[in-house]
Amino acid sequence: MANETNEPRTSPPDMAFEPLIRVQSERIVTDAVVGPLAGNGSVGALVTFTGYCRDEGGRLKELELEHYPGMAERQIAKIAQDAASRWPLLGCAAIHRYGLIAPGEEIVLVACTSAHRGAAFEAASFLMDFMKTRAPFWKREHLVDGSVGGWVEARDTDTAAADRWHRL
Amino acid sequence: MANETNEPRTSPPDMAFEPLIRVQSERIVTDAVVGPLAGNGSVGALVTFTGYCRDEGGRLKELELEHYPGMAERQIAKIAQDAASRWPLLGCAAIHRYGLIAPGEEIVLVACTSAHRGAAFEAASFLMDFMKTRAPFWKREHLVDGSVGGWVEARDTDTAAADRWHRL
Amino acid sequence: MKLAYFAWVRERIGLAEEEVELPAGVVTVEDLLRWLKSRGETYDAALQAPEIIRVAIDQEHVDHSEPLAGAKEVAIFPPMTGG
Amino acid sequence: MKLAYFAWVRERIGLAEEEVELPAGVVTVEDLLRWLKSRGETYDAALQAPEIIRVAIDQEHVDHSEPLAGAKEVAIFPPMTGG
Repeated sequence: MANETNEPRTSPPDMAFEPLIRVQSERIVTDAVVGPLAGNGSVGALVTFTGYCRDEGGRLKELELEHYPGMAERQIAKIAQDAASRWPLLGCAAIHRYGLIAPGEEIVLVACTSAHRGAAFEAASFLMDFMKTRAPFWKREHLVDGSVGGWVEARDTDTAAADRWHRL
Repeated sequence: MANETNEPRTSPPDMAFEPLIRVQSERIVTDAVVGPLAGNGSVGALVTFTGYCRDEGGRLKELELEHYPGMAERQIAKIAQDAASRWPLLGCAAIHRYGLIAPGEEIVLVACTSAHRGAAFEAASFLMDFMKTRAPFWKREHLVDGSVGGWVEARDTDTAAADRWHRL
Repeated sequence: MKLAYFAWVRERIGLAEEEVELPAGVVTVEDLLRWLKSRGETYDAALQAPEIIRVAIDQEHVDHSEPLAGAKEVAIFPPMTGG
Repeated sequence: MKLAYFAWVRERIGLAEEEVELPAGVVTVEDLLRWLKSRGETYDAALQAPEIIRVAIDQEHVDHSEPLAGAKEVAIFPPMTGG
Protein backbone atom coordinates (compact mmCIF):
# COMPACT_ATOMS: atom_id res chain seq x y z
CA MET A 1 0.00 0.00 0.00
CA ALA A 2 1.16 3.50 -0.72
CA ASN A 3 0.12 4.61 2.76
CA GLU A 4 0.51 1.83 5.26
CA THR A 5 0.18 3.76 8.49
CA ASN A 6 -3.48 4.80 8.13
CA GLU A 7 -2.34 8.28 9.04
CA PRO A 8 -3.61 11.13 6.89
CA ARG A 9 -0.92 12.93 4.98
CA THR A 10 0.18 16.18 6.51
CA SER A 11 -1.32 19.35 5.14
CA PRO A 12 0.34 21.12 2.28
CA PRO A 13 2.13 24.35 3.25
CA ASP A 14 -0.71 26.57 1.97
CA MET A 15 -3.10 25.45 4.72
CA ALA A 16 -3.29 27.73 7.72
CA PHE A 17 -4.26 24.86 10.00
CA GLU A 18 -4.02 21.11 10.33
CA PRO A 19 -7.42 19.50 9.71
CA LEU A 20 -8.37 16.80 12.19
CA ILE A 21 -9.12 13.64 10.18
CA ARG A 22 -10.06 10.35 11.83
CA VAL A 23 -11.47 7.03 10.74
CA GLN A 24 -12.48 5.00 13.77
CA SER A 25 -14.86 2.32 15.04
CA GLU A 26 -15.37 4.07 18.41
CA ARG A 27 -18.20 6.48 19.16
CA ILE A 28 -17.50 10.09 18.21
CA VAL A 29 -17.37 12.53 21.14
CA THR A 30 -18.49 15.77 19.52
CA ASP A 31 -17.28 18.04 22.31
CA ALA A 32 -13.80 16.56 22.22
CA VAL A 33 -13.59 17.17 18.46
CA VAL A 34 -15.25 20.56 18.32
CA GLY A 35 -13.98 22.10 21.57
CA PRO A 36 -10.44 22.80 20.31
CA LEU A 37 -11.79 24.39 17.09
CA ALA A 38 -13.75 27.24 18.67
CA GLY A 39 -13.46 30.04 21.16
CA ASN A 40 -10.03 31.33 20.18
CA GLY A 41 -11.05 34.91 19.41
CA SER A 42 -10.72 34.68 15.61
CA VAL A 43 -13.52 32.18 15.06
CA GLY A 44 -16.90 33.79 14.52
CA ALA A 45 -18.76 30.78 13.16
CA LEU A 46 -18.81 27.05 13.75
CA VAL A 47 -20.94 24.71 11.69
CA THR A 48 -21.17 21.02 12.55
CA PHE A 49 -22.86 18.23 10.68
CA THR A 50 -23.56 14.91 12.36
CA GLY A 51 -24.93 11.99 10.36
CA TYR A 52 -26.88 9.41 12.35
CA CYS A 53 -27.91 5.83 11.72
CA ARG A 54 -31.70 5.80 11.25
CA ASP A 55 -33.76 2.80 12.36
CA GLU A 56 -35.67 2.64 9.02
CA GLY A 57 -39.02 2.40 10.78
CA GLY A 58 -37.78 -0.18 13.28
CA ARG A 59 -36.60 -2.57 10.52
CA LEU A 60 -32.88 -1.95 11.03
CA LYS A 61 -30.86 -3.69 13.74
CA GLU A 62 -27.55 -2.15 12.77
CA LEU A 63 -25.58 -0.72 9.91
CA GLU A 64 -22.29 -2.28 8.87
CA LEU A 65 -19.77 0.20 7.53
CA GLU A 66 -16.97 -1.27 5.44
CA HIS A 67 -14.05 0.97 4.52
CA TYR A 68 -10.75 0.96 2.68
CA PRO A 69 -8.15 1.63 5.39
CA GLY A 70 -5.56 4.17 4.37
CA MET A 71 -7.47 5.41 1.37
CA ALA A 72 -10.35 6.50 3.61
CA GLU A 73 -8.12 8.81 5.67
CA ARG A 74 -6.31 9.97 2.57
CA GLN A 75 -9.48 10.86 0.65
CA ILE A 76 -10.99 12.66 3.62
CA ALA A 77 -7.78 14.65 4.07
CA LYS A 78 -7.94 15.55 0.38
CA ILE A 79 -11.58 16.65 0.65
CA ALA A 80 -10.67 18.79 3.66
CA GLN A 81 -7.77 20.35 1.73
CA ASP A 82 -10.14 21.15 -1.14
CA ALA A 83 -12.54 22.81 1.30
CA ALA A 84 -9.71 24.84 2.87
CA SER A 85 -8.59 26.06 -0.55
CA ARG A 86 -12.11 27.16 -1.50
CA TRP A 87 -13.16 28.89 1.73
CA PRO A 88 -11.28 30.95 4.35
CA LEU A 89 -11.54 28.30 7.06
CA LEU A 90 -9.88 28.61 10.45
CA GLY A 91 -10.32 24.96 11.36
CA CYS A 92 -11.86 21.77 10.15
CA ALA A 93 -12.49 18.27 11.47
CA ALA A 94 -13.93 15.20 9.76
CA ILE A 95 -14.45 11.92 11.59
CA HIS A 96 -16.00 8.84 10.00
CA ARG A 97 -16.82 5.59 11.79
CA TYR A 98 -16.64 2.05 10.46
CA GLY A 99 -17.84 -1.29 11.81
CA LEU A 100 -21.27 -1.98 13.31
CA ILE A 101 -23.35 1.08 14.12
CA ALA A 102 -26.69 0.93 15.95
CA PRO A 103 -29.68 3.14 15.12
CA GLY A 104 -29.39 6.46 16.88
CA GLU A 105 -25.60 6.36 16.85
CA GLU A 106 -23.57 8.85 14.88
CA ILE A 107 -21.80 7.72 11.69
CA VAL A 108 -19.96 10.86 10.71
CA LEU A 109 -19.09 14.28 12.11
CA VAL A 110 -17.87 17.25 10.14
CA ALA A 111 -17.04 20.61 11.72
CA CYS A 112 -15.81 23.82 10.08
CA THR A 113 -14.89 27.15 11.62
CA SER A 114 -14.44 30.50 9.96
CA ALA A 115 -14.66 34.19 10.76
CA HIS A 116 -18.11 34.39 9.16
CA ARG A 117 -20.99 31.98 8.77
CA GLY A 118 -21.22 31.69 4.99
CA ALA A 119 -17.87 29.96 4.61
CA ALA A 120 -18.49 27.62 7.54
CA PHE A 121 -21.90 26.54 6.22
CA GLU A 122 -20.73 26.02 2.66
CA ALA A 123 -17.54 24.20 3.58
CA ALA A 124 -19.37 21.80 5.92
CA SER A 125 -21.96 21.07 3.25
CA PHE A 126 -19.24 20.58 0.63
CA LEU A 127 -17.31 18.23 2.92
CA MET A 128 -20.37 16.10 3.48
CA ASP A 129 -21.27 15.92 -0.21
CA PHE A 130 -17.78 14.66 -0.97
CA MET A 131 -17.59 12.34 2.04
CA LYS A 132 -20.71 10.66 0.65
CA THR A 133 -19.41 10.20 -2.87
CA ARG A 134 -15.58 10.17 -2.73
CA ALA A 135 -14.58 8.58 0.59
CA PRO A 136 -14.32 4.78 0.34
CA PHE A 137 -17.05 3.61 2.73
CA TRP A 138 -19.89 1.21 2.01
CA LYS A 139 -23.00 0.60 4.09
CA ARG A 140 -24.81 -2.70 4.56
CA GLU A 141 -27.98 -3.25 6.55
CA HIS A 142 -28.40 -5.87 9.25
CA LEU A 143 -32.10 -6.28 9.96
CA VAL A 144 -34.04 -6.86 13.16
CA ASP A 145 -35.40 -10.14 11.74
CA GLY A 146 -31.84 -11.52 11.75
CA SER A 147 -31.24 -11.33 8.01
CA VAL A 148 -28.48 -9.35 6.35
CA GLY A 149 -30.09 -6.75 4.11
CA GLY A 150 -28.48 -5.54 0.94
CA TRP A 151 -25.69 -3.07 0.43
CA VAL A 152 -27.10 0.43 0.47
CA GLU A 153 -27.25 1.75 -3.09
CA ALA A 154 -25.57 5.01 -3.98
CA ARG A 155 -28.17 7.72 -4.36
CA ASP A 156 -28.31 9.83 -7.50
CA THR A 157 -29.16 12.79 -5.29
CA ASP A 158 -25.80 12.41 -3.52
CA THR A 159 -23.95 12.43 -6.83
CA ALA A 160 -25.93 15.47 -7.90
CA ALA A 161 -25.17 17.16 -4.58
CA ALA A 162 -21.44 16.61 -5.08
CA ASP A 163 -21.59 17.68 -8.72
CA ARG A 164 -23.13 21.05 -7.94
CA TRP A 165 -19.82 22.23 -6.42
CA HIS A 166 -18.09 21.80 -9.79
CA ARG A 167 -20.43 24.39 -11.23
CA LEU A 168 -19.58 27.06 -8.67
CA MET B 1 -47.13 44.33 25.92
CA ALA B 2 -48.82 41.72 23.85
CA ASN B 3 -46.58 39.04 25.31
CA GLU B 4 -45.58 39.83 28.86
CA THR B 5 -44.22 36.47 29.93
CA ASN B 6 -41.17 36.36 27.62
CA GLU B 7 -42.24 32.83 26.73
CA PRO B 8 -42.38 31.95 23.05
CA ARG B 9 -45.83 31.25 21.75
CA THR B 10 -46.67 27.58 21.41
CA SER B 11 -46.31 26.03 17.99
CA PRO B 12 -49.23 26.07 15.62
CA PRO B 13 -50.89 22.67 15.10
CA ASP B 14 -49.11 22.03 11.80
CA MET B 15 -45.71 21.67 13.47
CA ALA B 16 -44.64 18.11 14.18
CA PHE B 17 -42.45 19.25 17.08
CA GLU B 18 -42.01 22.03 19.57
CA PRO B 19 -38.98 24.15 18.72
CA LEU B 20 -36.74 25.02 21.65
CA ILE B 21 -36.42 28.81 21.78
CA ARG B 22 -34.44 30.61 24.46
CA VAL B 23 -33.15 34.09 25.05
CA GLN B 24 -30.74 34.11 27.95
CA SER B 25 -27.71 35.83 29.46
CA GLU B 26 -26.14 32.55 30.62
CA ARG B 27 -23.62 30.56 28.62
CA ILE B 28 -25.13 28.10 26.14
CA VAL B 29 -24.42 24.44 26.85
CA THR B 30 -24.49 22.92 23.36
CA ASP B 31 -24.79 19.32 24.52
CA ALA B 32 -27.78 20.10 26.71
CA VAL B 33 -29.55 21.76 23.78
CA VAL B 34 -28.57 19.34 21.05
CA GLY B 35 -28.65 16.03 22.95
CA PRO B 36 -32.45 15.74 23.08
CA LEU B 37 -32.73 16.51 19.32
CA ALA B 38 -30.70 13.57 18.02
CA GLY B 39 -30.34 9.82 18.26
CA ASN B 40 -34.02 8.89 18.18
CA GLY B 41 -33.88 6.61 15.14
CA SER B 42 -35.67 8.95 12.72
CA VAL B 43 -33.04 11.66 12.67
CA GLY B 44 -30.41 11.14 9.98
CA ALA B 45 -28.86 14.61 10.03
CA LEU B 46 -28.07 17.27 12.60
CA VAL B 47 -26.63 20.64 11.65
CA THR B 48 -25.58 23.12 14.30
CA PHE B 49 -24.41 26.68 13.93
CA THR B 50 -22.65 28.47 16.75
CA GLY B 51 -21.83 32.16 16.49
CA TYR B 52 -18.90 33.33 18.60
CA CYS B 53 -17.72 36.70 19.83
CA ARG B 54 -14.48 37.51 17.99
CA ASP B 55 -11.75 39.56 19.67
CA GLU B 56 -11.33 41.86 16.65
CA GLY B 57 -7.57 41.50 16.68
CA GLY B 58 -7.34 41.96 20.43
CA ARG B 59 -9.17 45.31 20.35
CA LEU B 60 -12.43 44.01 21.86
CA LYS B 61 -12.93 43.56 25.60
CA GLU B 62 -16.52 42.43 25.35
CA LEU B 63 -19.63 42.68 23.28
CA GLU B 64 -22.81 44.10 24.77
CA LEU B 65 -25.97 42.55 23.38
CA GLU B 66 -29.13 44.57 23.90
CA HIS B 67 -32.46 42.93 23.12
CA TYR B 68 -36.19 43.58 23.16
CA PRO B 69 -37.55 41.11 25.73
CA GLY B 70 -40.66 39.34 24.59
CA MET B 71 -40.31 40.34 20.96
CA ALA B 72 -36.95 38.53 20.76
CA GLU B 73 -38.47 35.18 21.78
CA ARG B 74 -41.50 35.83 19.63
CA GLN B 75 -39.52 36.65 16.48
CA ILE B 76 -37.22 33.68 16.92
CA ALA B 77 -40.24 31.37 17.38
CA LYS B 78 -41.69 32.82 14.19
CA ILE B 79 -38.44 32.27 12.27
CA ALA B 80 -38.36 28.68 13.53
CA GLN B 81 -41.96 28.15 12.42
CA ASP B 82 -41.08 29.51 8.98
CA ALA B 83 -38.17 27.07 8.77
CA ALA B 84 -40.38 24.15 9.83
CA SER B 85 -42.93 25.01 7.18
CA ARG B 86 -40.26 25.14 4.44
CA TRP B 87 -38.25 22.01 5.30
CA PRO B 88 -39.19 18.59 6.72
CA LEU B 89 -37.49 19.17 10.06
CA LEU B 90 -37.69 16.72 12.95
CA GLY B 91 -36.44 19.17 15.54
CA CYS B 92 -35.08 22.66 15.92
CA ALA B 93 -33.50 24.79 18.63
CA ALA B 94 -32.46 28.44 18.62
CA ILE B 95 -30.80 30.08 21.61
CA HIS B 96 -29.60 33.68 21.65
CA ARG B 97 -27.71 35.35 24.48
CA TYR B 98 -27.90 38.94 25.66
CA GLY B 99 -25.81 41.01 28.05
CA LEU B 100 -22.01 41.14 28.15
CA ILE B 101 -20.22 38.50 26.12
CA ALA B 102 -16.44 38.02 26.16
CA PRO B 103 -14.36 37.14 23.07
CA GLY B 104 -14.40 33.40 22.51
CA GLU B 105 -17.83 32.99 24.10
CA GLU B 106 -20.80 31.86 22.07
CA ILE B 107 -23.53 34.38 21.16
CA VAL B 108 -26.03 32.19 19.39
CA LEU B 109 -26.73 28.52 18.75
CA VAL B 110 -29.02 27.10 16.11
CA ALA B 111 -29.60 23.36 15.62
CA CYS B 112 -31.82 21.58 13.09
CA THR B 113 -32.48 17.89 12.62
CA SER B 114 -34.02 16.11 9.66
CA ALA B 115 -34.01 12.70 7.99
CA HIS B 116 -31.54 13.95 5.35
CA ARG B 117 -28.75 16.49 5.33
CA GLY B 118 -30.05 18.96 2.74
CA ALA B 119 -33.00 20.10 4.83
CA ALA B 120 -30.93 20.38 8.01
CA PHE B 121 -28.22 22.47 6.33
CA GLU B 122 -30.64 24.79 4.57
CA ALA B 123 -32.91 25.29 7.56
CA ALA B 124 -29.99 26.10 9.89
CA SER B 125 -28.60 28.59 7.37
CA PHE B 126 -32.06 30.14 6.90
CA LEU B 127 -32.57 30.44 10.67
CA MET B 128 -29.27 32.24 11.06
CA ASP B 129 -29.91 34.65 8.20
CA PHE B 130 -33.20 35.65 9.79
CA MET B 131 -31.84 35.72 13.34
CA LYS B 132 -29.35 38.31 12.07
CA THR B 133 -31.87 40.55 10.38
CA ARG B 134 -35.28 39.98 12.05
CA ALA B 135 -34.64 39.19 15.71
CA PRO B 136 -34.41 42.35 17.85
CA PHE B 137 -30.83 42.26 19.11
CA TRP B 138 -28.21 44.97 18.87
CA LYS B 139 -24.49 44.66 19.43
CA ARG B 140 -22.21 47.27 20.96
CA GLU B 141 -18.46 47.00 21.41
CA HIS B 142 -16.61 47.59 24.67
CA LEU B 143 -12.94 48.01 23.93
CA VAL B 144 -9.84 46.86 25.74
CA ASP B 145 -8.71 50.50 26.10
CA GLY B 146 -11.74 51.12 28.35
CA SER B 147 -13.81 53.05 25.84
CA VAL B 148 -17.24 52.05 24.64
CA GLY B 149 -17.06 51.50 20.91
CA GLY B 150 -19.93 52.16 18.59
CA TRP B 151 -22.99 50.09 17.91
CA VAL B 152 -22.21 47.46 15.33
CA GLU B 153 -23.66 48.48 11.98
CA ALA B 154 -26.02 46.19 10.14
CA ARG B 155 -24.19 44.55 7.25
CA ASP B 156 -25.63 44.72 3.76
CA THR B 157 -24.39 41.18 3.25
CA ASP B 158 -26.66 40.00 6.07
CA THR B 159 -29.66 41.65 4.48
CA ALA B 160 -28.73 40.11 1.14
CA ALA B 161 -28.33 36.71 2.82
CA ALA B 162 -31.81 36.94 4.30
CA ASP B 163 -33.29 38.23 1.04
CA ARG B 164 -32.06 35.27 -0.99
CA TRP B 165 -34.62 33.00 0.74
CA HIS B 166 -37.47 35.08 -0.69
CA ARG B 167 -36.32 34.16 -4.16
CA LEU B 168 -36.47 30.40 -3.57
CA MET C 1 -49.59 54.67 23.81
CA LYS C 2 -46.31 53.27 25.03
CA LEU C 3 -43.17 53.93 23.00
CA ALA C 4 -40.07 51.79 23.51
CA TYR C 5 -36.62 52.67 22.17
CA PHE C 6 -33.61 50.44 21.68
CA ALA C 7 -29.87 50.68 21.00
CA TRP C 8 -28.71 54.04 19.61
CA VAL C 9 -32.28 55.28 19.20
CA ARG C 10 -32.68 54.80 22.97
CA GLU C 11 -29.31 56.42 23.67
CA ARG C 12 -29.89 59.47 21.51
CA ILE C 13 -33.40 60.09 22.83
CA GLY C 14 -32.14 59.42 26.35
CA LEU C 15 -35.15 57.30 27.30
CA ALA C 16 -35.87 53.56 27.15
CA GLU C 17 -39.61 54.13 27.03
CA GLU C 18 -42.33 56.70 27.51
CA GLU C 19 -46.09 57.12 27.37
CA VAL C 20 -47.39 59.54 24.75
CA GLU C 21 -50.73 60.95 23.64
CA LEU C 22 -50.75 61.09 19.86
CA PRO C 23 -51.82 64.45 18.45
CA ALA C 24 -54.55 64.50 15.83
CA GLY C 25 -53.19 63.73 12.36
CA VAL C 26 -50.67 61.13 13.52
CA VAL C 27 -52.17 58.07 11.85
CA THR C 28 -49.33 55.92 10.52
CA VAL C 29 -45.86 54.90 11.69
CA GLU C 30 -44.43 57.43 9.27
CA ASP C 31 -46.51 60.19 10.88
CA LEU C 32 -45.33 59.08 14.31
CA LEU C 33 -41.66 59.23 13.32
CA ARG C 34 -42.12 62.69 11.79
CA TRP C 35 -43.94 63.97 14.90
CA LEU C 36 -41.34 62.49 17.27
CA LYS C 37 -38.50 64.02 15.28
CA SER C 38 -40.07 67.46 15.84
CA ARG C 39 -40.18 67.04 19.63
CA GLY C 40 -36.67 68.29 20.29
CA GLU C 41 -32.98 67.95 19.69
CA THR C 42 -32.59 64.43 21.12
CA TYR C 43 -35.46 63.07 19.05
CA ASP C 44 -34.15 64.85 15.98
CA ALA C 45 -30.72 63.25 16.52
CA ALA C 46 -32.26 59.79 16.90
CA LEU C 47 -34.52 60.03 13.88
CA GLN C 48 -32.26 61.91 11.43
CA ALA C 49 -32.61 59.15 8.87
CA PRO C 50 -36.12 57.80 9.38
CA GLU C 51 -35.80 55.51 6.35
CA ILE C 52 -33.39 53.23 8.20
CA ILE C 53 -35.43 53.14 11.42
CA ARG C 54 -37.26 49.86 12.16
CA VAL C 55 -40.60 49.80 13.93
CA ALA C 56 -42.58 47.08 15.68
CA ILE C 57 -46.19 47.40 16.79
CA ASP C 58 -46.99 45.12 19.70
CA GLN C 59 -43.81 43.16 18.97
CA GLU C 60 -44.44 42.58 15.28
CA HIS C 61 -42.34 44.22 12.56
CA VAL C 62 -44.36 46.73 10.51
CA ASP C 63 -43.78 48.98 7.50
CA HIS C 64 -43.74 52.72 7.94
CA SER C 65 -47.08 52.90 6.16
CA GLU C 66 -48.77 50.82 8.89
CA PRO C 67 -51.63 52.58 10.75
CA LEU C 68 -51.12 52.96 14.49
CA ALA C 69 -54.79 52.37 15.36
CA GLY C 70 -55.11 49.89 18.21
CA ALA C 71 -51.39 49.75 18.99
CA LYS C 72 -50.52 49.37 22.68
CA GLU C 73 -46.74 49.46 22.32
CA VAL C 74 -44.70 50.86 19.47
CA ALA C 75 -40.99 50.04 19.48
CA ILE C 76 -38.50 52.10 17.50
CA PHE C 77 -34.99 50.87 16.84
CA PRO C 78 -32.05 50.67 14.43
CA PRO C 79 -31.50 47.77 12.03
CA MET C 80 -30.91 44.62 14.04
CA THR C 81 -27.44 43.18 14.48
CA GLY C 82 -27.99 39.94 16.37
CA GLY C 83 -26.70 36.49 15.58
CA MET D 1 0.20 -6.40 -8.66
CA LYS D 2 -2.12 -6.46 -5.68
CA LEU D 3 -5.84 -6.25 -6.26
CA ALA D 4 -8.19 -5.27 -3.40
CA TYR D 5 -11.95 -5.70 -3.50
CA PHE D 6 -14.58 -4.04 -1.33
CA ALA D 7 -18.28 -4.37 -0.45
CA TRP D 8 -20.33 -6.40 -2.94
CA VAL D 9 -17.43 -6.68 -5.37
CA ARG D 10 -15.48 -8.43 -2.59
CA GLU D 11 -18.49 -10.59 -1.69
CA ARG D 12 -19.22 -11.71 -5.25
CA ILE D 13 -15.60 -12.48 -6.06
CA GLY D 14 -15.23 -14.18 -2.67
CA LEU D 15 -11.86 -12.58 -1.96
CA ALA D 16 -10.75 -9.41 -0.18
CA GLU D 17 -7.48 -9.25 -2.08
CA GLU D 18 -5.17 -11.23 -4.32
CA GLU D 19 -1.87 -10.92 -6.18
CA VAL D 20 -2.09 -11.17 -9.96
CA GLU D 21 0.31 -11.17 -12.90
CA LEU D 22 -1.20 -9.10 -15.68
CA PRO D 23 -1.22 -10.82 -19.06
CA ALA D 24 0.15 -8.93 -22.02
CA GLY D 25 -2.35 -6.51 -23.49
CA VAL D 26 -3.84 -5.45 -20.16
CA VAL D 27 -2.76 -1.83 -20.16
CA THR D 28 -5.57 0.28 -18.71
CA VAL D 29 -8.11 -0.07 -15.90
CA GLU D 30 -10.70 -0.91 -18.52
CA ASP D 31 -8.54 -3.75 -19.82
CA LEU D 32 -8.08 -5.02 -16.26
CA LEU D 33 -11.82 -5.10 -15.58
CA ARG D 34 -12.48 -6.93 -18.88
CA TRP D 35 -9.76 -9.47 -18.15
CA LEU D 36 -10.94 -10.05 -14.56
CA LYS D 37 -14.54 -10.52 -15.73
CA SER D 38 -13.35 -13.36 -17.95
CA ARG D 39 -11.65 -15.19 -15.07
CA GLY D 40 -14.75 -17.11 -13.94
CA GLU D 41 -18.31 -17.00 -12.68
CA THR D 42 -17.60 -15.07 -9.48
CA TYR D 43 -15.63 -12.38 -11.31
CA ASP D 44 -18.31 -12.21 -13.99
CA ALA D 45 -20.98 -11.71 -11.31
CA ALA D 46 -18.97 -8.96 -9.62
CA LEU D 47 -18.16 -7.08 -12.82
CA GLN D 48 -21.44 -7.49 -14.74
CA ALA D 49 -21.80 -3.72 -15.08
CA PRO D 50 -18.23 -2.44 -15.34
CA GLU D 51 -19.47 1.10 -16.02
CA ILE D 52 -20.59 1.51 -12.41
CA ILE D 53 -17.42 0.01 -10.91
CA ARG D 54 -15.03 2.45 -9.21
CA VAL D 55 -11.29 1.95 -9.25
CA ALA D 56 -8.44 3.39 -7.21
CA ILE D 57 -4.76 3.02 -8.04
CA ASP D 58 -2.53 3.29 -4.98
CA GLN D 59 -5.46 4.81 -3.08
CA GLU D 60 -6.31 7.50 -5.61
CA HIS D 61 -9.53 7.47 -7.65
CA VAL D 62 -8.86 6.96 -11.37
CA ASP D 63 -10.89 6.82 -14.56
CA HIS D 64 -11.24 3.56 -16.45
CA SER D 65 -8.95 4.92 -19.14
CA GLU D 66 -6.04 5.22 -16.69
CA PRO D 67 -2.94 3.15 -17.53
CA LEU D 68 -1.95 0.59 -14.90
CA ALA D 69 1.79 1.06 -15.41
CA GLY D 70 3.57 1.43 -12.07
CA ALA D 71 0.54 0.58 -9.96
CA LYS D 72 1.27 -1.36 -6.77
CA GLU D 73 -2.30 -1.76 -5.55
CA VAL D 74 -5.48 -1.52 -7.58
CA ALA D 75 -8.74 -1.40 -5.60
CA ILE D 76 -12.05 -2.26 -7.22
CA PHE D 77 -15.34 -1.39 -5.56
CA PRO D 78 -18.95 -0.24 -5.97
CA PRO D 79 -20.03 3.41 -5.77
CA MET D 80 -19.33 4.67 -2.26
CA THR D 81 -22.11 5.09 0.29
CA GLY D 82 -20.43 6.66 3.29
CA GLY D 83 -21.47 9.70 5.26
